[in-house]
Amino acid sequence: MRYRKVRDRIVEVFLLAAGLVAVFTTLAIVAILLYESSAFFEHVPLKDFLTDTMWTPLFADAHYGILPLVAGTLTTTIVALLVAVPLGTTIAIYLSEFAPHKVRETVKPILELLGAVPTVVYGYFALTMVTPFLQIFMPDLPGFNMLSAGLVIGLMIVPYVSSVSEDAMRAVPRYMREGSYAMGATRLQTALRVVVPGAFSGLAAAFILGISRAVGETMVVAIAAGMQPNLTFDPREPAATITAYIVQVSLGDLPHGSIGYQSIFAAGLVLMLITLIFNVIGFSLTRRFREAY
Amino acid sequence: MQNDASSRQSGTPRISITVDDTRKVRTLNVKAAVDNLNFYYGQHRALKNLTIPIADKQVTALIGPSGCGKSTFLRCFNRMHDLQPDTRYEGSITLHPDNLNLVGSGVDPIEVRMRIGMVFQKPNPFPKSIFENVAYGLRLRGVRNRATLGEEVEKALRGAALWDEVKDRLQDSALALSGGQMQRLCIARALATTPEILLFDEPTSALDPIATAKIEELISTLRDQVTVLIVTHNMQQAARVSDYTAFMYLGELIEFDEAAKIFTNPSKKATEDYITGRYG
Amino acid sequence: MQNDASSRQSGTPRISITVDDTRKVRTLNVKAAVDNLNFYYGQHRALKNLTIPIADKQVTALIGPSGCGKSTFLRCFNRMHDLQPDTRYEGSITLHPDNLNLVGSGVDPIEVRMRIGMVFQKPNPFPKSIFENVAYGLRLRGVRNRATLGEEVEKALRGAALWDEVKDRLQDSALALSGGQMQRLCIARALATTPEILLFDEPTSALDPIATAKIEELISTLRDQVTVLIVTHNMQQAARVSDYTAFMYLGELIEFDEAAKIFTNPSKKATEDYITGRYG
Amino acid sequence: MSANVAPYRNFEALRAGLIRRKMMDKVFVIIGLIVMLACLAILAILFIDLVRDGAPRFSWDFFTNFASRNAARAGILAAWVGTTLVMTVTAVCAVPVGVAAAIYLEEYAPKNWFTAVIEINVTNLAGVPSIVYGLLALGLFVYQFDLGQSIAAAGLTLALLILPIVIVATREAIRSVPNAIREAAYGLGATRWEVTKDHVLPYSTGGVLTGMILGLSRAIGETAPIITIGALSFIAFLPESPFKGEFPFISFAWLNDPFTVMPIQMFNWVSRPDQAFQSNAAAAGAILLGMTLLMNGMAIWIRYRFRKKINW
Amino acid sequence: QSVIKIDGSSTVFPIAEAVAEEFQIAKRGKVRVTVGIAGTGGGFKRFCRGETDISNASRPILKEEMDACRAAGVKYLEIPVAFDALTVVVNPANSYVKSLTVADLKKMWEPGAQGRISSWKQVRGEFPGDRLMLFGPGADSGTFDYFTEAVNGKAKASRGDFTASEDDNVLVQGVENNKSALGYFGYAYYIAHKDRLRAVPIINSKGQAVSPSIEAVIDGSYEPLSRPLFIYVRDSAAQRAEIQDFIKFYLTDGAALVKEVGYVPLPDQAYKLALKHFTDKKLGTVFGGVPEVGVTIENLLAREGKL
Ligand SMILES: Nc1ncnc2c1ncn2[C@@H]1O[C@H](COP(=O)(O)OP(=O)(O)OP(=O)(O)O)[C@@H](O)[C@H]1O
Ligand SMILES: Nc1ncnc2c1ncn2[C@@H]1O[C@H](COP(=O)(O)OP(=O)(O)OP(=O)(O)O)[C@@H](O)[C@H]1O
Ligand SMILES: [Mg+2]
Ligand SMILES: [Mg+2]
Ligand SMILES: O=P([O-])([O-])[O-]
Repeated sequence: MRYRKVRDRIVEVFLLAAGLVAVFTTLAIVAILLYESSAFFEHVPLKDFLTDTMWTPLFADAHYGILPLVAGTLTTTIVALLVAVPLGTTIAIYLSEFAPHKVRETVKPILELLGAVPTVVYGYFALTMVTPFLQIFMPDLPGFNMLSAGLVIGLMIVPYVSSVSEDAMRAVPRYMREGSYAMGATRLQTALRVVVPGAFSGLAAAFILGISRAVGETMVVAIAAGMQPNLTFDPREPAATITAYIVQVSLGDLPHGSIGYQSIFAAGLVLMLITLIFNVIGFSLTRRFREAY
Repeated sequence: MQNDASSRQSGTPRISITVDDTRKVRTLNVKAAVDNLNFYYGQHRALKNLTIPIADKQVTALIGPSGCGKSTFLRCFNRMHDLQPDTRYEGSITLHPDNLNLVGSGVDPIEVRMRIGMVFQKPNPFPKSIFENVAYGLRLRGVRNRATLGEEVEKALRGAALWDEVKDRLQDSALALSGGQMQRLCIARALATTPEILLFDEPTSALDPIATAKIEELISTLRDQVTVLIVTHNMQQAARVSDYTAFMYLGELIEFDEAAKIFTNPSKKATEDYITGRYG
Repeated sequence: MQNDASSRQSGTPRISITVDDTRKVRTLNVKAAVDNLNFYYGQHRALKNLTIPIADKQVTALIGPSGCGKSTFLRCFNRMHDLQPDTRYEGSITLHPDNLNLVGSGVDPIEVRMRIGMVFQKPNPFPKSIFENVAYGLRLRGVRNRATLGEEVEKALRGAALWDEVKDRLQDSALALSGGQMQRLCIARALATTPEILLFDEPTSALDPIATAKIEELISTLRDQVTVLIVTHNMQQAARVSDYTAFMYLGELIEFDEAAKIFTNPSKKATEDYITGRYG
Repeated sequence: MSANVAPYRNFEALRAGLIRRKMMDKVFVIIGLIVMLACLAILAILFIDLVRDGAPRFSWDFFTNFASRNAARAGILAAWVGTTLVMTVTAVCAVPVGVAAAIYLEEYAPKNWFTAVIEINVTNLAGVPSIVYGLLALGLFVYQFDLGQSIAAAGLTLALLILPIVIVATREAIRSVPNAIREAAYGLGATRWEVTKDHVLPYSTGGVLTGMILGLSRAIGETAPIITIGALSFIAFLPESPFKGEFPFISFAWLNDPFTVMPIQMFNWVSRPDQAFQSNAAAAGAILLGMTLLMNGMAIWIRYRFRKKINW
Repeated sequence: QSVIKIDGSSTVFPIAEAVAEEFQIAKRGKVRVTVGIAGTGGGFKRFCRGETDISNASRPILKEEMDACRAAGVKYLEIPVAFDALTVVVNPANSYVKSLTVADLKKMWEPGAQGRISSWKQVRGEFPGDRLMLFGPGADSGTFDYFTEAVNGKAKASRGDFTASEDDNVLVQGVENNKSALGYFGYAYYIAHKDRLRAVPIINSKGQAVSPSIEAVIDGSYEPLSRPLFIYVRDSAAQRAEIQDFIKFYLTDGAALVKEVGYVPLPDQAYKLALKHFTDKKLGTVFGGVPEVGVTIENLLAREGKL
């Protein structure tokens, strides 16, 4: 009896330690980013970082304005969302409300493969197939551009959006749907008027998940968007994102301790902050609209 | 029971049933005639050859032990089973006066549901305002006019004896109501579209005694406007609210009669055993 | 009812209760004395000042409308609430003869659960073999010897009237059994550890009439070995199986008496209303 | 029905509306199908295109040859061995920690701010961009712990990356074990650990395995964090063998070895001047995609099997 | 098992890789060689920290890198291995650029051009107003250092708003897909894509427009964009037998490989001389650590001879 209780305690301590790994990882990320970027900010005034419109940290005439990278990141993200949100939601509604059980069970995992394709593969897909395809309609489109990178990222996150949205919609209790059907509603009416509003917090969570993926996507933009710090919100332009800058620098060797090395941590810090902002928004949305069935 | 010859024609047919052992015969107006109804969940035959007349503007109660098919039967009336794959109806439920076979394969289930309302076991208001809940059915039918909506919503809420309690907070979320109020809201929601038959599936089993009493009272008053079909596991409730009672067991109809007769002097042994609590 | 002076001492105390209006007093042996028990889910006080004697080797039934706290009360006996955060017991449940306060803060809930078995509403066998299901409690207690396990499993299965049906397929998955058999398996699983009290929470509500009858019969025979506490929503069932019956309402004990008395001649109006189906 | 009732009461009038409403239903079904099929078609095009471009390279030699400047001779031996070893490190680190953390959160954690902190952390980590894990690894594993550009550094990085995936999947699996089963076990006097080890874990193995495979299938295609730690090079040899002829027969020297992995190899080939390497890149991409598909397929199959075996 | 660690220039990478591959085959896998692509600058940074044995470089070592090596106590041997013609390319659809002067290039690439020079017309009045899209190697590369030095007069002085990639194929793709693009990278990358790109003749100091080619490099007329490629061997590593073997292999069998991967091999005598310097342990560089452009093969040989 005693032995069993002691064992229970010991196990608990071990399990707790495992749980704390997540906390330590977060702390380590924050610590590393802050530590290296504080060295960066000793060289670069925060004001320049936030207001300068040029980002050329590795050149002789160095500028350290993060804005072009932020603009690139936001633009590709917006393009991606314009693809992923309508497609993902449509698929989610279709699968959860219209598709026969068998179709849903088969299609959902296959669709999830879209999110499992290695991103390098997607990068070349954007560069060698999507861009030439777009150039048929937009002859002036540069070979590297945020549009095709954004479209492909959007495609890549469709399954995240659709899968989480679908789960949320399916969590709307059956009796809620039955209430609507019993009034003579069609499937579409039930889906749009009862299920979608009922699953709002889950949908918000799905979109936020999509945003964090799009903001953090690296290889696609690195390969297809041009790696060119460019302060523009025009998706037809080439540009660099925060992530693309980080791999670009990493592709060369990072001399530990140089300003170039520190600059990727400063960029990483901004990336983390952007993701965090979206997560906080998502969290408060989900909390505010949490359905109490 | 025997069908009148008239039941095959349009108009409300009248049929006669024997109401007690003395062979006294009583005639009722039929709103819907269930004829040899069978229902299948895949291979499983959940309803077996049911033939029951549903009396117009009367309350008919369905009783029987858990799993006997009461809910299954009720949900045939508004074709709820169509939402589930691999289900099948056989036989007919003829709605009078227009002689529409509710479970006919050519009949559109959505049209059926627009004519036949339903209230569920667990109150299931939509996570919208009280007003929008009641207006929902009308909006589905394309009503946009605010004045019309307002009138109809008020009428329905009055009909469900809820108006006085909620008239000052129509825009509040329906989820903030108490269980009993929610259930009456669901009744109002159904009433707003003036259904011809109203189905209740154990509408009070999730409610407290006071709310239960209110709903029972409401059902009694609804009798004037609409034909009511109610499933309940509470025999006393069935005895209190219903005019006719059907006792089902294992998917079959064991006995159908006036409520007074069923609860005082059932003609089948099984009915008696159930009513006296031998099982269930 | 009045506590005997002896109830504070060790050994099975005896207390007297009035059993009918003629003030005839009857004495019973107390296995567990519930004394001024209060129970809180967070702020919500779900049980209010309950004082009930649980008679040794007798069946005590708890009845009352949905939500009145029957399950909550039952689960105090094996400290199931401890699994949930933010719950609190006040008062005592004294287990005799060793005078152990089951809900005392110093008392280990695991020890309590090793002495008090429970059977749940929905049969919940582990997805393991029939044998392993019954043997699980013994294994927890450190029994490794196959022969001992085999003997004990057989004894428990016999005790639960299941042995004949499963003796040839002890290694099959328990999930392949029928609902009634599963529930008897759960009873066998509890019996295998020879509990002092066996708790049943609506053990037949998910079962068909035949399975129900078997379980009821089983409970009647268990009386010889173990003290039984059973929650049921079926008044007839309570009347059939119990020796003593407690009627609860809104977390309070309204009436406690011999079953025969409660069901024929309750002394409280509320009890009578409930029994005759005025609500619930 | 009399003619003067409001149109929303008049069935003749309502029928017309009903036809329109049902029409919209149909239109939506078609849109939904098109969107879904379009997505699936793109996936198919992607795969077929890679397979077609890589077709000339598919041969046994491709798997057994090292990288080479000669496209026809170049193979993925170092890359797939590297991927296998890195994935091994990842799985060995992430799975026990992830499963333990999930058990803690589901079965043990008291409901307080501290648990909430862990929960929020796990949720947030799932949203942290993979390149940030690369930065963490660069600062911590490569420089602080001095692991260099080794298999250990890469494996640990990817382990942290997939930890949230493993935790979330395991929690879901644990949660799907009905409470009734826990109560049954507790009711017999089991301790928390006994309930977990005898019931919760065995019954959620399917979900745990699924989570592990999905996590690994994510990790196997990750390129950015591995580039960040600086592992992009020509490698034409295998790491030390983990098996030794003499006692103690097992060696961990390979953990410190330089390595390459499939996505890096593909990335490397794509950036070759020689066009012939594009076929190699496509072939490597097809194999990588095939590996991912296979893993996902396996996950689906396991989920299906376990669901069938234990049907609550 | 011994590992030879090589890192550095992406320009030299194809040569290093070819040598490493053949060497490993010749040694039957007894020696393991890794070749990284950190760029010349990145390679030297690692090299001077003692992390690598050999550093590939597409330009001679610079002053600050020499200092870094000295500070860390790293001594090295400099070995020229090939010549490269840094190639300026445009899209084949571009018909108006017949040749470019260094001044034209400077106009496009100098730091002051950032955000200002955005069309071809601004480069030379006679060009059309097409958008000028630029592609070049990243700042960690020797190619970038050499080009900026040769064109803008100062290493690393460049505008920042162009597509910069360590991955030369990205640059090839960029010029291929944009009609009005211009880019520069090593000759080998051009050769591999020569049917989809057009190399622009560069006006040399004698006023001749010369296209990049092996002959033009050998005769010294393709300037200032021809440049020697080097490897640097860490002295302490050079004590190791397998590294000595490797260098010997490099300098005897390397010439054929250099040619095979699209570069200009040095004359035989240059390899012999280099091998002699290696065996004699002649440390240091023959360049002063200052960026230098326009070094021809002859010139190089002369300097090596004096070491
Ligand atoms: N969706 C379904 N699929 C397959 N079988 C079903 C389904 N729903 C119910 N059944 C079966 O049909 C039979 C009748 O069920 P039904 O729900 O109609 O019973 P009920 O009389 O309403 O019971 P209760 O009083 O418990 O609500 C039962 O045997 C049940 O198992
Ligand atoms: N986990 C819980 N947390 C908070 N409140 C609870 C919890 N479980 C039950 N309650 C509340 O405690 C009261 C008693 O519930 P309990 O489940 O004991 O009722 P019951 O008599 O068993 O009802 P039923 O017949 O429906 O099983 C109810 O008001 C219920 O809402
Ligand atoms: Mg039912
Ligand atoms: Mg209960
Ligand atoms: O990679 P580089 O040769 O340009 O240094």
